[in-house]
Amino acid sequence: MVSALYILAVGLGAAFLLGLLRDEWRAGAYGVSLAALACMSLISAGWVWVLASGDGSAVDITTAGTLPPYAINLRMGLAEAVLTLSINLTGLLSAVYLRDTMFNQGRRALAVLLIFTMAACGIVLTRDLFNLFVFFELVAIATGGLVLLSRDKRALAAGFKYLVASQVITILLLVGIIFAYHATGTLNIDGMAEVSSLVLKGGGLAFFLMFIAIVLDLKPFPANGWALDVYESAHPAFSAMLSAASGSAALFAADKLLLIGGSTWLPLATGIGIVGFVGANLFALAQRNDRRLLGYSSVAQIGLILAVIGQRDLLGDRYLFIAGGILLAHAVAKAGLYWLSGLIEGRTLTAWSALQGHPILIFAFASFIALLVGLPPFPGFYAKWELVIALAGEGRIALIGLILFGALLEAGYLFRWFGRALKRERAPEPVAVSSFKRAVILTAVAAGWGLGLIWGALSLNGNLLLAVPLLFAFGFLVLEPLSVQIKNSLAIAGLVAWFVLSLPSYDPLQLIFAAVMLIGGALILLASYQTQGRRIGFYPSAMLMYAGLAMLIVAEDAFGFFAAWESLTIGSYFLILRGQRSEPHALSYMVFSLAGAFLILAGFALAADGDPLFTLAGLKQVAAPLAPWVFLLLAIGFMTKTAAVGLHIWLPGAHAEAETDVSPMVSGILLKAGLFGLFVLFMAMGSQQLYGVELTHILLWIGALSALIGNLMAAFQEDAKRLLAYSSIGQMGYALFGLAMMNHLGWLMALMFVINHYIYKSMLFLSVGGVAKRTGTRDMYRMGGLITLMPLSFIAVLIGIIAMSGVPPLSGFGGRWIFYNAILTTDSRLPMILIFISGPIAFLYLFRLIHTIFLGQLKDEHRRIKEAPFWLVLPQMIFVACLMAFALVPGLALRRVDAYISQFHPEGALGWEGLTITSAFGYWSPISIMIVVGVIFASLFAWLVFVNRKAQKVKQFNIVFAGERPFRPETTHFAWNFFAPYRKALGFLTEPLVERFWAAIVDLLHASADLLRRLYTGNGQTYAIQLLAFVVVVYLLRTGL
Amino acid sequence: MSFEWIKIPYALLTLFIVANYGFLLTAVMAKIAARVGRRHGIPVWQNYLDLIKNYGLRSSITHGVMFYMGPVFRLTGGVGLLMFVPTLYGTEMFSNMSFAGDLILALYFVFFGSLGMALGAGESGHPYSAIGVTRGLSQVTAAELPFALAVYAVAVQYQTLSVTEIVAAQQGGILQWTLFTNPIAVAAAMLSFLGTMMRPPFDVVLAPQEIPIGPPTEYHSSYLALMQTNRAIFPIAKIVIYMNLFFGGAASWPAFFLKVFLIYLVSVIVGVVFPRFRVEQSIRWFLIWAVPLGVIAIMIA
Amino acid sequence: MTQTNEDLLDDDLIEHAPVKEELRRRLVKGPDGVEFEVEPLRDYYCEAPPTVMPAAYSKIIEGLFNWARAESLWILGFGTGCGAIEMRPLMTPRFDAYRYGIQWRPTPRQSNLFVISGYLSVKTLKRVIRSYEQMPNPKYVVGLGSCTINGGMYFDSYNTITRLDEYLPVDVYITGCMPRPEALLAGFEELKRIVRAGKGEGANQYAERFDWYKANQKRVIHDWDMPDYNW
Amino acid sequence: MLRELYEQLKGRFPLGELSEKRPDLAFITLPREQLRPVLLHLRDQEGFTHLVLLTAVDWIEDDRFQLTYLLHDRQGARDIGLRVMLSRQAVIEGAPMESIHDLWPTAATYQRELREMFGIDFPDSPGVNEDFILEGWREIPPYRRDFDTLKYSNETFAPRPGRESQDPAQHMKAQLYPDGA
Repeated sequence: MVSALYILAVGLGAAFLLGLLRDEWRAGAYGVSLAALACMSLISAGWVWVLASGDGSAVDITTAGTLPPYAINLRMGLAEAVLTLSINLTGLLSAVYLRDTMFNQGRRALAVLLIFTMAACGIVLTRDLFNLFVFFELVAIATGGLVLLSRDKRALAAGFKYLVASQVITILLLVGIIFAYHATGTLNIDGMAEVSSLVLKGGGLAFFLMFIAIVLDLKPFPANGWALDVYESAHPAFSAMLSAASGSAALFAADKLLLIGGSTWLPLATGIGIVGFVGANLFALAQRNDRRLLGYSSVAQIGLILAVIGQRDLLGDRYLFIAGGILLAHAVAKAGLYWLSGLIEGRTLTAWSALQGHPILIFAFASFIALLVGLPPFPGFYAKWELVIALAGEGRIALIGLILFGALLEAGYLFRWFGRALKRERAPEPVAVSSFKRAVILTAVAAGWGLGLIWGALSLNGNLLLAVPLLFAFGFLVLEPLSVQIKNSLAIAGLVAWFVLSLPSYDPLQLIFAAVMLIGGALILLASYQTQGRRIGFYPSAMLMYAGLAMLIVAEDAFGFFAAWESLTIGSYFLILRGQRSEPHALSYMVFSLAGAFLILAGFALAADGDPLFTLAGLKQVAAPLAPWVFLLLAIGFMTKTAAVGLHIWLPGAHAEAETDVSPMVSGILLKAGLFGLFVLFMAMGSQQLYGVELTHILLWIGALSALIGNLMAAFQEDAKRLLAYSSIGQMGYALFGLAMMNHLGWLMALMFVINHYIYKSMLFLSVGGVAKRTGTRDMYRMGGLITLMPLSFIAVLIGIIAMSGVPPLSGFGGRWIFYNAILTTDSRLPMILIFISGPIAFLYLFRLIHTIFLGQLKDEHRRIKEAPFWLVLPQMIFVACLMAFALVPGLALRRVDAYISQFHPEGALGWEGLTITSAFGYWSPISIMIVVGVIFASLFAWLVFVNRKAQKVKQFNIVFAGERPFRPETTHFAWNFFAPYRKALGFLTEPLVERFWAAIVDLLHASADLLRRLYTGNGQTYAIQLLAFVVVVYLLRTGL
Repeated sequence: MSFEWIKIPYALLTLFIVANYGFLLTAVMAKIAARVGRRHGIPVWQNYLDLIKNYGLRSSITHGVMFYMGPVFRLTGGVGLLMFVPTLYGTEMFSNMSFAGDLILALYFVFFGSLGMALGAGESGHPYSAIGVTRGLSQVTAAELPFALAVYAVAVQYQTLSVTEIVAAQQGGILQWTLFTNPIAVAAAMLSFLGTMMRPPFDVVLAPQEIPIGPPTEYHSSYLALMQTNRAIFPIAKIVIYMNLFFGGAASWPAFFLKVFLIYLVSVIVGVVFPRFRVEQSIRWFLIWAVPLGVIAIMIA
Repeated sequence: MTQTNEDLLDDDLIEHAPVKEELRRRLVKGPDGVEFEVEPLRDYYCEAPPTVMPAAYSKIIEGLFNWARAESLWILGFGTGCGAIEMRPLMTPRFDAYRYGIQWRPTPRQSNLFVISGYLSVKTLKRVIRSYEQMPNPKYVVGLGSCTINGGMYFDSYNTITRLDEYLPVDVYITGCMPRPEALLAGFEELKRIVRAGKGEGANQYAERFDWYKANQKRVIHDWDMPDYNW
Repeated sequence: MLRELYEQLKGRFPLGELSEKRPDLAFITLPREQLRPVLLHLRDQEGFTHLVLLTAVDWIEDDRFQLTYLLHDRQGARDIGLRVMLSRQAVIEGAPMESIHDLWPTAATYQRELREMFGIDFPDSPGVNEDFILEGWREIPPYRRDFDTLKYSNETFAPRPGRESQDPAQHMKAQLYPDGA
């Protein structure tokens, strides 16, 4: 194996060689530099290969032929190898990326770049303190030089400020090293670690100075204004190096240094790190400049890793896995994003909308953001899982809270940025065309996914990228060039096949959910045949969601469950974002969902007690003081998905603005994931008490309130899809209520709602979507009288609303019947009243839906409208058939589940004898009802048609109008503000209190970020003072502790 | 309980008796209301005349398929409701199709007719129809609530949802009636009853002065005849539920006629004394006066 | 019988009453961007002419129907002139018309009796005709007061018709200015006799002589802005 | 009382004669160009806040249309009418009259009526050209005295033969005292 020393030697040598070359010989100089960087990368790669495959072990390289402490020694272990590889690759790729700039600047700039890379590797490799100092100096000087490469005029000032700051840092470091050397007589890190008590003597001022110097080099929040200016103004390729390479190197230095400090200094590292993580993320919320935002994000990420380093003692042998996962994800993503920003002309966040129409770059953007946020299947996800579990195992709850809060903030601004880039009006400046730069970016993407694969393999929990459903979903990324028809067929086939394959392993409950989610999903996908072209981005997102759902149902351990949960969240986010005006709604969906997911993570972590392989069955064993909290966290997490009242504000917009065939997916199917979660939770943990309050009782109230508010809000909507969306909140409220009753029939009712809501809501969303497609509006008052033009859509809506209203003989009645029987055995009667109130309110919005769209007056411009496209109507008709079938023989679906639920609630099972279903209280015979009603209806209808056979068919204005005639259809169609008297009576209940609450929180965060970031004045002297103040404050805190 | 073919003629017989009783009863009620105003009022056979007249009209128009369906839904709602509840207690002959479902079925089937009617009225395209429907639906959300609560209270009281069993539990003397065993629930239910009978003060849905008679504005001739028939049957079917739940049911036709008459009379008496509420007023009225009664009823049940 | 020339009538219309803005043909653009023409009179109104509706096939049934029709007179609640004030007492205890099977309906669809209560201005006539046409066959018209018979005190008005039966088939006239409620009741009793005898065929008469009636109507109503028959 | 007002007004505006009908009702004739200032003054200074009516009289013999603006003072419980004379010939030829709908919005309705019934045009008045009472009227405005309503009625409305018109006083005398006492 080539000695690691050659990494430094090659870099240094090439830099010297460059000095010998002639100025004009630019290609040559560039070639030499690239070769050198490639050579350095190859050496690192070789070491990674050797060390990772287990063929070799960490090697110490002694210079000057003597052992330390008499000479400087370098070490090449796995961590060093990986880090140097990452640094060298960043250097190499940046050099490729910088090709044009380098050609202009010539060999000197190249030399500085080489020195920078070499020095960063040196920081990683060296085990000698003074040597470390030297490499730091080199990095600082090289940085100062490289900053000047930018065309930005502010770069000069930024470079100067940087030099001022780094001088302060190096002085601190040097003084610290001198003190330490004085105390221990050695400069070797390992040597010093052995005698660490000597360094730490007397308040450990020596160590403090060294440590704080390294920490300052990490650009800790809030003493980092100088660094942010550099990030903002430097050339993006260099910012990439600064963030990825020098950040990684300095972190490793901090890690090494903490060997000396020992465990007493770890909390300080954690403290500084976590403050940086949360603070920088908070500040980033208010940023409008993309590079500065990335700078804040870098600071935050490095802070997080520093915090992880501070937790090194409890992470044990998973330390490298966790810290490395976060670090590498950060490095790749940040470098990639900086490179990407180089392609974009404008510096605002919305300027990234130039990416529209470049699906590959958007994919890169999405991948980087997912890498940063730590979503599956990227390394950060695995790392975060194990980190949080480990922290919870030690009871470090506050730290978990801060980490998750910071991560949520980070996800918030990153996804806001992504949403803007995708949905705002496309920026006029085109994306720079440079195949070099694109190749570099794609390399980073590949590296990110590669890391995902590797971390999956290293993970204790199994590799997500090898899970068949996810693989299938990601496979669609490759299939993107194909036409919609082919991809759609493949997707449907995939869903059905997976269902059939997994069929034997499902228990009845899983079967119901699987049927709704997979077969139901395939059914809805039929509607997607009506789209033309390639529909880029739809299938990977949709299939990612379905993959998540498929994995969720069968998940047995908490990790699998959580990974599936996050997958379906991401997939559905991308799906929702596809809608025309869905940007803010997709964002709020994402933020709520991630917050929910983090609560779930925290809940699992609490329950797992440090075991990353925790199974769902293990929830049963969680003991008393912890159990209610676990229950609470998980329940709230799941309720973000079912959009229980209070957590519902994302739903109406997200569902309404989504595309025609996406709305049924996210409404009919996605909401059920939350219900499934609650089912799993309740089955495992039963009912829990917190401070003497029965938690399921609170859920009862929440369910009932959701039912009431959802229905009430639905009645006042003018937008048809919003109406349906609010109705979903109500329906999920019913289901939640049923579940929280914690009795046999309550659960059965919840399941009934799962099936029913899927069928009728999907059907209604499709028909309303078809109508909206044809009429070009979703405002119901603009429609009217479409019954003769769109009869099939009308039938679907008619059947749908009869079913949803719960009026016999259709299937909605079954739900109500079970509900009544269920509440007869419960003691919680007050919330039940709310459910009673919300029942008839459903009639309000249902009638409004069908009346204002299909009945009433047809408008001028709609006179030539055609029926919705075949592929939209087909699934609707299938749904109609399903609904009728389910109405007639609910037993087909429910009987086995009924028996299954008996495991948990033996009391109260239904009797399924013959045609009649019996409970302890009453009975119900769906077929008889259908026949009786059908016979009466048919005979009366026949009679009426017979006596009225000669009726004159008249047109829409042939109505009695008090002797007048209607003026225009618009003024004759009664539709706007349909329930005005009702609003007068009960409108006060629809005040958007919840929305105001969340808006106030968001405003508060933004306002504080906006206020505090004035700290960064842009003045170099202020920055230097802040730096010193930071040192003093940390010192005081440290000694005070 | 199961189906036998003989039930069909029995059911038709019930229907025949109830329809005729309904025609006469509504006329008698109109007469009573007229007598309060010192008028003679309509002849008791007037409903038959009107019905025949409406069938006898020669021309009619149609606004479309749903326009046909509306009255059919309406009458199906009335007839179905009658069929799903046993009319007389203790007779196989007049237990109708109650094998198909219990009290909950009846409770929800009440809405079948009005919703279908609303659809038919909607297709006529008349704005007043839609306005009437919005008023009706708005009012129903508050008016049905006390009844639902009372039903729950009664079901808990008797631990069953089967109408027959509830009636059976009330046998053995007038003091066994729910009216006396659970007076608060009955009070709540009776207030709700006022709200659903389309009589003053809760008849703004039809509001002849403001919007010509609301949903049925466009209906005429045989459509109207069907709705008139329902107007005779439906209140009785609804009263049968009240009678069975709260007033001990009826074991014979004379008892049935008497009890139905008296219960019906309650809404008429109230109706002739009070003027009309606006929709939001009646919603508030129900929420303030009737719902709390219902809440008390279920809390002590 | 009908002297009016159809063509001439149309010319009159075009010359003197420009079609109202909302009834003019208009180009609209559908949501799919395709423009097309909307012809309100054709697209929004049924243009079918009224037809003569035969009596029931069987004489006994028609007899039953006529009896029911006579005993169930539903008056359209449309007071055209000052005579409407004389209708109100009929609802009061003193006269109580309900006991004769008479009641008021707010919609023409459900009424079969139109009481033209007093003078009828041209403007009201237009509304009266529309409402009359919307009532189902068979339907009856009672002219109330002298004004409907020969114009009464408005015989020389520029704006009040002098003779109702020029425009609508009238079954019964009740004289007086104003006739008292008792006279009205007597008139209704007379109408009942006519209906019971099967002679209340005003609607069919209207359909038969539709052109004549329409020509008369249009002679005084210059801006008839509907299809000829208002279903 | 109103005479005082008249004298007072006369000091400010050139007015025509005053005609007192009752202590609390009087009419002032005034030139057309004084109408608006006087109305404004009466409305804002004298408390005549209510426009009772605006009507016209056709003095065909004098070839004049008389416009009467009747104002009411609620506090003082008094009415005052302003008369403006227009040249009939000029009006028929289309001479416009100033609208006062900006002083009293209700005036627009009166002006619409006058436009329809007399043919007096108020071009600024909102909706003045829309049909008010007559629909599709083709003749000269019916309230003009040169319009013969009987003739029009006989030609248009198919009078029923056999109708007799009598002078009510003579008729009732003959009815009540058939012997001519």
